[in-house]
Amino acid sequence: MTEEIEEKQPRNISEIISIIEALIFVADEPITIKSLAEVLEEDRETIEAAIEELRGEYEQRAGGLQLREIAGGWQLSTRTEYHEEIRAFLKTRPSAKLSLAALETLSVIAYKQPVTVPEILEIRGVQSASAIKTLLDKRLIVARGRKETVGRPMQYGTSKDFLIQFGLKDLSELPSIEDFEDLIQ
Amino acid sequence: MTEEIEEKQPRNISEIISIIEALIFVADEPITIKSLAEVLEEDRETIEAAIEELRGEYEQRAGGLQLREIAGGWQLSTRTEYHEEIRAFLKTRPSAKLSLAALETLSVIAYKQPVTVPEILEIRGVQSASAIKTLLDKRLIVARGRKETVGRPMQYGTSKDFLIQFGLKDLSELPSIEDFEDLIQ
Amino acid sequence: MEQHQTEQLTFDFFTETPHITAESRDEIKLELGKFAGPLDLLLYLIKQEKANIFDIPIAKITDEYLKYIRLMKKLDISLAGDFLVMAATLIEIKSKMLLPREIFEEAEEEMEDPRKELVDRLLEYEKFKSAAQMLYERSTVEQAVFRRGKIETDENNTETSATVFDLLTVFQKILSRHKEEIQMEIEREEVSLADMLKSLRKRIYETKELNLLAFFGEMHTRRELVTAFMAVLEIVRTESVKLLQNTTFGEIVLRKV
Repeated sequence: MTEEIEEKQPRNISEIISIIEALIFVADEPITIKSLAEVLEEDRETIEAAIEELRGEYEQRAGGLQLREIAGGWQLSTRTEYHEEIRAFLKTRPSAKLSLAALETLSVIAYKQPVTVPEILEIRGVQSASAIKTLLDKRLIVARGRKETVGRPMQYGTSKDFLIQFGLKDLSELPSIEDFEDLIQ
Repeated sequence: MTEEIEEKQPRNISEIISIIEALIFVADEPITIKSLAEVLEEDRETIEAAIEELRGEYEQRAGGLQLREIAGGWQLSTRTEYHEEIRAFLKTRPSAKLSLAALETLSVIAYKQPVTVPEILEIRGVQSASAIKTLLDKRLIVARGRKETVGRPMQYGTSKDFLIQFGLKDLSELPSIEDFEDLIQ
Repeated sequence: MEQHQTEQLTFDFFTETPHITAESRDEIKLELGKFAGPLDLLLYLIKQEKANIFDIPIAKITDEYLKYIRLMKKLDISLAGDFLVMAATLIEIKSKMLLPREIFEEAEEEMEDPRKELVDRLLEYEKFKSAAQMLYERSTVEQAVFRRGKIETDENNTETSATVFDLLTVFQKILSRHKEEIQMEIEREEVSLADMLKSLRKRIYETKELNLLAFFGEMHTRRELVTAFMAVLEIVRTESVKLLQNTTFGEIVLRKV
């Protein structure tokens, strides 16, 4: 009812850190520097410095949680060390692994995106339709428009869920495909 | 294959605290001393002492989160001081989320546009009025004039926002039945 | 082929990676897993032979490859057509390698090694296979990391965020729901082969060319599809209509000649 125009006290850095921690906790997806900066009405640099400090804190405490950069944002998660106890408590099993065919198809899509079904066939030497269907169902890949060529085939690329499920900050974190060449011989 | 009966190292207190923190973090509801004791296979006293220590840590840090006893269990939550910022953030969250009814209605409109309410009813077999309202509110569909037939019902089609939200350049990029058939053989 | 007698073959199709274990000197146990494709099988055979990928003993590898295919067939395991395509490729390369050298020498330019294209494909494929391994390891590590449980502000939503493929899947489901209802009401009249042939002929003579997949897609029931298929075989056999495929994996069209 009363729209007060409050003179905001400038926040100190430890307050900013606390708010960031609360927001990262509340967000159900990795939260970006950009949206933190918008909500807090602070500049990127301040946010980045605050996050760096917070990340250091978590690292030093070495408690049950960690602060990680993932899929272009920041997220709190448990440390890998305690997965057995957590699984026992949640009564879950590790989720079904992808088949060899699906993993291969995913690696082609990850490195060649945007890529069409015939292009995937070319590299893998085998039809990949059911693997693509699985990857779409698991939301690891998404349609990325059509290729302007004969038949206008659908193109595919990896999704944000792909980054999250594979623990990647962004696609550039993937080792370059040429690096694998050295491993082969 | 080899079921190893491992002699478990007794955990030290800081390890127990870390595991408790991780478990409280992943739990959907406040977690009781009893269930913590069960998962960790430790006695109540140890768990209680560990929680007390953890609670003290959170209090001393005075960060964005707090550890609270609530409804007979323990839970992590944000500190009340930051509720304004949290509310501001929650409001900015994009909601591309749709109920199944809305999604079904949207799919009919996307593939059959321009299409009237009676036609949607015919295809879906259920009334879609509230779903259509939701879609209009979310600006995913727009009215496209009246159909020159009995009762001159309003026709609907997808909007520009629809294209943006689903990452399409234009409607020709919608996957077709043929694209899909390639995948489900 | 005396190794035929000493080979004891056991199959375990649930193991992801195939391997051979030599249990004793004259007993080789071959465990064939699910190969991800013909290139995968080929790489495996090359490694098995400890062969140099740049100098593949093509005759030997081809024999091994065909042996595997035959075994699969004997065990009644459905083989993807791609495995057969590769078999044909190998046989082709093998026969080129057998050509007398003089033919090459006569040619002005030096003949390219018939294996080159295959080697290039294998090398390219192997990179992605290694990348897949890396992804596998990453996801395993990531499965040990957990995100927070539900909190109040998550609002108990049963909603999901949708992609374009969700739109299509949902639409398909609605249509099939619809189709079932209709089919319960009306008994569809079956189309005879003669009728099918007549309409197919008309279509081809009108348009000169007909996409086979699209034509089959118009069929409503399995029976109609079978009839359509028979009509295509019949028209190709009896009339001046050809089945054409422009690229190796391209679409197949019927064309009047």
